[in-house]
Amino acid sequence: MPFIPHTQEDIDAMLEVIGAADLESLFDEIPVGLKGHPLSSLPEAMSEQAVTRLMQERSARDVCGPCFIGAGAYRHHIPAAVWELTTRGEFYSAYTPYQAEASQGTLQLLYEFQSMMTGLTAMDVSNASLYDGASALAEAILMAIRANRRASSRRVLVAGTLHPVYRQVAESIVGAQGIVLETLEAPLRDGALDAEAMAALDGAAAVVVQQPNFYGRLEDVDMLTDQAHGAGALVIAVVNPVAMALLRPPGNWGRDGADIVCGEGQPLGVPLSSGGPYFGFLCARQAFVRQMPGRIVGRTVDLEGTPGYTLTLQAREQHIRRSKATSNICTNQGLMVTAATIYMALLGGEGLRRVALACHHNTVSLTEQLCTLSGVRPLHQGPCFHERVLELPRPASQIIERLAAVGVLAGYDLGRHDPDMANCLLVCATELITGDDIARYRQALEAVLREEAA
Amino acid sequence: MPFIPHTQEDIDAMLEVIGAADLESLFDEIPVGLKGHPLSSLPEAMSEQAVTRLMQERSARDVCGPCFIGAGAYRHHIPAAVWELTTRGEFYSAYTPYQAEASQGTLQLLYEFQSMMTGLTAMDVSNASLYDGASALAEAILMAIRANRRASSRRVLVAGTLHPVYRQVAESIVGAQGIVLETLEAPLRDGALDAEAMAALDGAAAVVVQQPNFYGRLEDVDMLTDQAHGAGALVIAVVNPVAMALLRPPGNWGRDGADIVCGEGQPLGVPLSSGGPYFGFLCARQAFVRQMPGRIVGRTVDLEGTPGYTLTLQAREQHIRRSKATSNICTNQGLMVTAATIYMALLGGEGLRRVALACHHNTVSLTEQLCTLSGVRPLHQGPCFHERVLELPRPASQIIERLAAVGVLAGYDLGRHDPDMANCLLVCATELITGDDIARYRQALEAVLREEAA
Amino acid sequence: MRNDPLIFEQGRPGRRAAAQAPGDFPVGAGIPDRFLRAGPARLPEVSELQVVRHYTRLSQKNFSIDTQFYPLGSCTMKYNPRGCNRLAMLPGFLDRHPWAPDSVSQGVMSCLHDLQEMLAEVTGMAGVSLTPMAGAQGEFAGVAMIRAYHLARGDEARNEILVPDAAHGTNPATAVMCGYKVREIPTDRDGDVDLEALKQALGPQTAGIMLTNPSTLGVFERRITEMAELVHKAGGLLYYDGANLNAILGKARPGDMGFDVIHMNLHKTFSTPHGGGGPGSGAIGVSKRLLPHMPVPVVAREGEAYRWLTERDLPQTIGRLSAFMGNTGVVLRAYVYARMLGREGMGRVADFATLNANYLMCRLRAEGFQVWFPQRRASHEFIISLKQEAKELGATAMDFAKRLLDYGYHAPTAYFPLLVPECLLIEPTETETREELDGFVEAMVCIRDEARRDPDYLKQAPYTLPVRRLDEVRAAKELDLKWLPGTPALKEQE
Amino acid sequence: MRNDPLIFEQGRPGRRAAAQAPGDFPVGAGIPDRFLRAGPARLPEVSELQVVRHYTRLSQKNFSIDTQFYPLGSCTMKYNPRGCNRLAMLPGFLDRHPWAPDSVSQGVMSCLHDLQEMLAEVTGMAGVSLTPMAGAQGEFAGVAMIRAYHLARGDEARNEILVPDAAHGTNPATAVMCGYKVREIPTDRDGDVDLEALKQALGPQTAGIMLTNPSTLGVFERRITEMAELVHKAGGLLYYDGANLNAILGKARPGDMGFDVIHMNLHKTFSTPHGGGGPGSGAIGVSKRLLPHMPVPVVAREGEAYRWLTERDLPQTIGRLSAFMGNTGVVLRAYVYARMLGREGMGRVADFATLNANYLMCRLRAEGFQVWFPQRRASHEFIISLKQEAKELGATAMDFAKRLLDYGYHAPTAYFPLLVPECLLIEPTETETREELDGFVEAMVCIRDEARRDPDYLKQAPYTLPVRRLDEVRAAKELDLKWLPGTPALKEQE
Ligand SMILES: Cc1ncc(COP(=O)(O)O)c(C=O)c1O
Ligand SMILES: Cc1ncc(COP(=O)(O)O)c(C=O)c1O
Repeated sequence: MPFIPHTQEDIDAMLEVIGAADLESLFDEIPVGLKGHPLSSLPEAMSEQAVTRLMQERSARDVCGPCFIGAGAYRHHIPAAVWELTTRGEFYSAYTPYQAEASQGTLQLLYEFQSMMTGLTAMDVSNASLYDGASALAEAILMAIRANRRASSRRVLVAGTLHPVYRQVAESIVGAQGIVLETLEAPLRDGALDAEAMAALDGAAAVVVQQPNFYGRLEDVDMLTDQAHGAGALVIAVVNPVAMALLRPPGNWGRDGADIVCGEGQPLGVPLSSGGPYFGFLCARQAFVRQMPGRIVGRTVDLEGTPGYTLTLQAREQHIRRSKATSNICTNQGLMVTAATIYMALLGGEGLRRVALACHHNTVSLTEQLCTLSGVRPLHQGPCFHERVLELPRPASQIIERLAAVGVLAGYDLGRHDPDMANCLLVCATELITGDDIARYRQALEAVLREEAA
Repeated sequence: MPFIPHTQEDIDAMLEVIGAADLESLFDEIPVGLKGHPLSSLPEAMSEQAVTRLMQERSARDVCGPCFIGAGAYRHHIPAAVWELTTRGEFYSAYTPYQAEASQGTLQLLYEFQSMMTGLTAMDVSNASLYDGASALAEAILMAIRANRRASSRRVLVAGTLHPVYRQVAESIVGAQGIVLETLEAPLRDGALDAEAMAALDGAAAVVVQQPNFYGRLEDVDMLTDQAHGAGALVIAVVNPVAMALLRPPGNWGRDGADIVCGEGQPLGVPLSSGGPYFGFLCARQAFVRQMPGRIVGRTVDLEGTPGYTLTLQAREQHIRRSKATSNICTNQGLMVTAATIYMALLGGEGLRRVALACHHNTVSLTEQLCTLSGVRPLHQGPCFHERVLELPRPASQIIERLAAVGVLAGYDLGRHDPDMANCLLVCATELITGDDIARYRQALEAVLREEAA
Repeated sequence: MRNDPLIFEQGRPGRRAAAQAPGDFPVGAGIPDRFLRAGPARLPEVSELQVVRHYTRLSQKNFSIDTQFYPLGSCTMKYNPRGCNRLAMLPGFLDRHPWAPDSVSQGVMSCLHDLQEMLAEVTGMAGVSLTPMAGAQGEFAGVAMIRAYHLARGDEARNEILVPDAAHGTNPATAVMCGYKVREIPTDRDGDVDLEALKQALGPQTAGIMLTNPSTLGVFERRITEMAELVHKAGGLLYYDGANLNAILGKARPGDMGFDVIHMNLHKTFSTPHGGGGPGSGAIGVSKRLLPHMPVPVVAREGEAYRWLTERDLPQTIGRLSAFMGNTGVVLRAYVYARMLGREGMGRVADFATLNANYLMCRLRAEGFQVWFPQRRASHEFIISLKQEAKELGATAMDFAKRLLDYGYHAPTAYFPLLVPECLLIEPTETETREELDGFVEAMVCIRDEARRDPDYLKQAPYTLPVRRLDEVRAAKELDLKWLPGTPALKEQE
Repeated sequence: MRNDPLIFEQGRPGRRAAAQAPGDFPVGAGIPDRFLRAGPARLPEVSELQVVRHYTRLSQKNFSIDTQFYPLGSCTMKYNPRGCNRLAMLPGFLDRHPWAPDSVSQGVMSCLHDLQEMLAEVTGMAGVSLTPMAGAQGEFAGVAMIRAYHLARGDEARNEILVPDAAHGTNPATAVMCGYKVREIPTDRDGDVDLEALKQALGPQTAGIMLTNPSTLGVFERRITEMAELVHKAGGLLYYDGANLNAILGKARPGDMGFDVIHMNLHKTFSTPHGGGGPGSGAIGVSKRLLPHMPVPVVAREGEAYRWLTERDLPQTIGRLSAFMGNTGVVLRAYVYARMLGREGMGRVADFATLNANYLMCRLRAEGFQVWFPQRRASHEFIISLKQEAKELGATAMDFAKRLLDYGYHAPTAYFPLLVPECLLIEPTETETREELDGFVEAMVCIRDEARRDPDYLKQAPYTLPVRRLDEVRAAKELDLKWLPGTPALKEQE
């Protein structure tokens, strides 16, 4: 009986204390008709040894070699210390730190995390995580609607250069509450928003801007922020946290800074792992702290005056406020935050800046190299961070399959979202990509293009 | 500066406290001529990221697929919990528990280990590890010489069925002290010693017997033990600890049991890892405890009467007794013992018995399957544990190479030690080997034999 | 207990864990100055050893399953097998990019597909989607599907979700996020939903009801079939909050009870770790009629190959709830666990979770504690009320909870469900030994004795933890939510 | 502090961690009854959760580098990079059988070969063998080679090894294991070997001398070149005990000083973990004349391929010291570490180990502690003597050591080297911050103040650890070396 410590003697003695004849009689309040389905399609139990073999075989089937895909998830170097510490039982198998005195480890760590995230984004306050970047955007939108008392509308303008899946997720989540997302479209010049795009602002409660944007391009965030504020809209910034070590942080955008900042925390020490678990982060101005969703840790003192940490402002949360809570979130992504906190502590501001620069540098090399092939050219010219759109002579989807077959993960097919972009490939090179990797990519791509041309 | 926390400010301030002008002047007592070799052949520093890539590439080169090699090291299932716990910083990065009060974790664990090893071997006392099985045998021989006050000779008889490398190691280590190892040779019937072999016993201080022996065969340990004792020799048993969960333990051999027991602890939760780190274990009769080499943990009380654990009988050791110590050993294989203790706790007596039985069962299947191939037959007929010698129609060394090329690690070439056995292959199947693995081996062997026949 | 200064306070300008960062590249012409940040981000400046030491030490300040008995009702704090962790972290799984083509992702997809099938079977549902990232998001998905179902049928008047008063806070919060009004249904004396009240609440405005069974009161809703009929007759659907699935796993199936949709907390029933707050996975299962509305993506098997179903395949989907496909790494842990349990093991979970709960309940009752529903069988959890102790000794549930920490036991869930005064909701789980349960009873008895001797003593508990009882009021009033350079260092402790 | 019963005491007959064992096969005809054991082996009978919880809790009772400053002289307790651990445990390395053919083992062999070369360069030796499994086995290999060298030359009269009185205990113990007599050489007032005494001791019976430089007194042997000449002239060889290599890594090379053979403690200088007692690796380096005698196996490079050199290639080898090729996993960790340091990093180790030691020495001296060789530069470690404190306050080195534990510092090495009364040998290593050193000084000062106020207080230290001071005399007198069924359980503690 895996994981069950009971001996027959235990069972007998315990049933006697209970006064029950057998285990089955413990379920005597369940109507007979509801019990006893045979579960015949379930497989037999496996020992750890057997399941280890199974999982090793399955995991070995999946190709992970040089990865030039980004589009919301990024393969970075993760220092060994990060997960050796994160998987320590005391972090790994603890519950939410509701009993503060028995959870000072996690709580202090979360307080440090909040301090790091506000440092990185130049914002006043941070929560202790949401599910992921996309759902964090949905929460940010709901929060903006609550927070912007000046605006009466439930209209939110979303940059057309936002990750399209983020847009979809936000719609799935905020749609039921009558919130309308509209696209900041207008002249999409060179893959980034311009001033004309902002004409549609009037009466919007908030504007969502991504930096760097879905195409890897840097947006003119100062202009966008000031225009949005001028029109009475709050600015929700969706940012890549690694980029923030290099780029101007949202708290410093324009005259007054962004109002709410959210994004995907995965690049901060969290493995790709097929898309999750990652974590969403959310920062805001101090004034909005009571509108924030998710847990927040505060520093306080114990009855001897010793400093300690505890969850605070819990009156925002579902377990206290129930139907009036700022969100229904309960379980969040705590362990990922543990990893991210350790990651940021190891990298520091300077280390993270170097990571960001190395990514940028490698992406420039990559695009330069690939664009020496005939028919391959960058779609946009303006500044990028660590992603760029390449136009190919064939559908990106085909190229991706062909390269995957030789072990190169070529990029993200923009045709998924826009048939006009079927030949467009979004590529990314993080600090892990070497010159050899780029050469291998170029060679494989060249072979595929030549073959197809023939 | 990897791993160096000093900032320039720190350096300046510290040099000032010291009253030194610069770092270099801290080495002013070293004669100038001895300093400043350029180390020009050393490579440049690598970041953890870069060295990760290097090591991943190198480790990926080595074939580890189905492994039928034993001969002293065995691939077993290691529960995930074993190393997730063993690599916890508090075990991993602690020193030898000389400061007992600050080392109760390691010390209690070692006391538990000693309790487990004595349970497994049915002996009175155990130490807390030696380097590996082979060097443990050398220490056991030295110990027997010290312990056997009745015998005046420095002659030790060693079974011809002992692992030949153990014999070599023992010779390297005990040779300088004038101890002579002689072989218990005589009628080596069916791969195991018989009574006639024991004729040479006279005047020997000790006899070394391995169970199961090098060829996987079970020795008639009762007879051997009684005969040795009859001749005034001590019995040193070299045993496989997993086999001990199934086989009669040395403490119960013959009328009085073996006197000293040693062996390789690797099968108890320690990965193959190219041969080390493993650990040697050593158990003995209570009467010989003061002759034991290596650390021993005892239970005692603190000044409030609370039980606690500490290293004890340290007067046997080099740091106290110096040139009169029982051994020069200092650093041992503590972390491996940590793993083994957790492994044994997880398996228990019954679990370990099942592991032993599964190994035996799989080895029987393996030899049956392979012996359906023409020209392949078992060399011995008597009872085996989880290894057996197969006779092949060609040199084993060739077959091993050919099978390795297709990813099957076929076994151990007995021609290494005995040219007469060039066609003999020692095979092993642990509980990890599946029916598919055996079929794959058989198929690959069949193909090689057919090809060579053609 | 030692004080651990914040990691920021351990830094010095210019200190770095130099093995961890790449070389320094110039910014180059690619990024004009105006896009760059003026100074470095305010992050700690520490060495690698300082980081390792700091977080190792911090971790030791936590209670956890791996170190303590954790009888936290509604949370199913059972053993998280280490094998699940290791296998979910195999390199092939860990390094796979979520957008890697299906053709090179069949390994992980086969695991997800297998688990979908296993969960459908064990809950009695027609289909499963693994994407919701926690229970609450599973609830969101479930209620959103209920909404999508009604709307797809043109049934637009249904604007109310019923929720028993004992329900977990996420239930009403979720209903509101899905645009519904919440109506509470009271509990009757025996701990069942008040059926009369339910009947009165049902109507054409009823979109559905959210239940957990056994309920958060620790008892099985005996008239569930009748309730299901009533709700269905009124045109509503039934939502099963699977947080308590551990109680009936392998014994009874929500699908057979008449539920239309269920979320499972894989981080409870399927033993993935809580990680100090998350991540979890709130996989959902649906009956046939909700199949078209499942959140995407879902893995489908076609012949020997697996492929992702998306909006294209499920045009009526409620959509996506995460950028990728949810918490795959958590799901993989649950998959390994499910395979280790196998067919037989599922029912054993419920058997022994229930045995432990009933044993502990009976032992506490025998020691004179007030079991809240003494006439009922406990499910996998049960409630005791310390009303009496609070009144007579001034020792509240909170005081017992805090003092238990000193005895080396994590406190049970306190003051939930809200309708039981001074309650402790106790869930021992199936992986604890009888000796551990006996130790807990002994601690409860000792604490009551302490309260009898000196009621004030408990008020100040805990005594042996890294901090004494914390001032939560001050935390909320004088908000201190982040470290700032120049903030006075923590008071020195010895 | 909580008491943790022995794992045996937590068992119940028949309890098992059932996920971990294979199915039950019959014994079958293969093994006759008389070979089988009568009953099951006496091992714990516990659940998987019990094991995880027990050993997690036990681990928390240890001091370690990952949790505390550990200034243990002669032991080089520096940060053990986690990257080294992870990379040495990559599956390809972990699962490789030691007898796997060279043709499929080139990955690991290339690492070993690289490290052999790097170590030879950094020590100035002609060849390196990685097989010795700890420092003491490296010493054995070294002295055995010295012996083999003399014997190979027919020089059979040399039966004595010289060892300074400050030497580590393994030195004389090793010499004896190699069949030598040991002659001690005294230390002069300044901490150097007494050169006159050395001259007198040298003769045709001298096989060699075992030295460490800097010595275990924490000072550099300044006349090393002269000593080497003297020994060589007498026909002896020089052995370098590399336990202190951290002090000169990348700054000076034993080979250049005239040493013929050296062992390195990779678990010190190359930062592999001590693991609560081991494993280590005592790789040896040799000058040209000892090359033929190196212990086997050794990796050789031939063209692009690596192969093992064995007795066949080195017929004059001293032989094998382990069944396979030593502690490969430890060696791999050292290799990763060496690659991360690189050329520049080697010297930095010595620079900062020396800076920290001298800083700490100067600060303690300024606080009034007696530095034993005040006129000398500290190497990577130094000695203070608490003679004065012992005499005046009754507070011994042992008392200071035990009380330091309460302050969260591991005690320095106490009462070694034997020739300094009431000594503490302090080695801070290069990976500790200045703040940590300052904290240590502060603790020493506080403890001395405590001793002044109440000398008895220290005698009872430690106060805050899992146990108070242990009765070591009783441990040795009333031997209790294993648990037996029926032994009374440990006294209950709260
Ligand atoms: C009864 C009940 N429902 C729902 C939830 C919400 O699940 P999650 O925390 O995974 O969002 C919980 C979790 O605490 C619960 O106990
Ligand atoms: C000076 C000195 N020499 C030799 C040794 C022995 O090394 P090991 O413990 O690795 O056998 C030590 C270790 O403590 C030492 O400090």
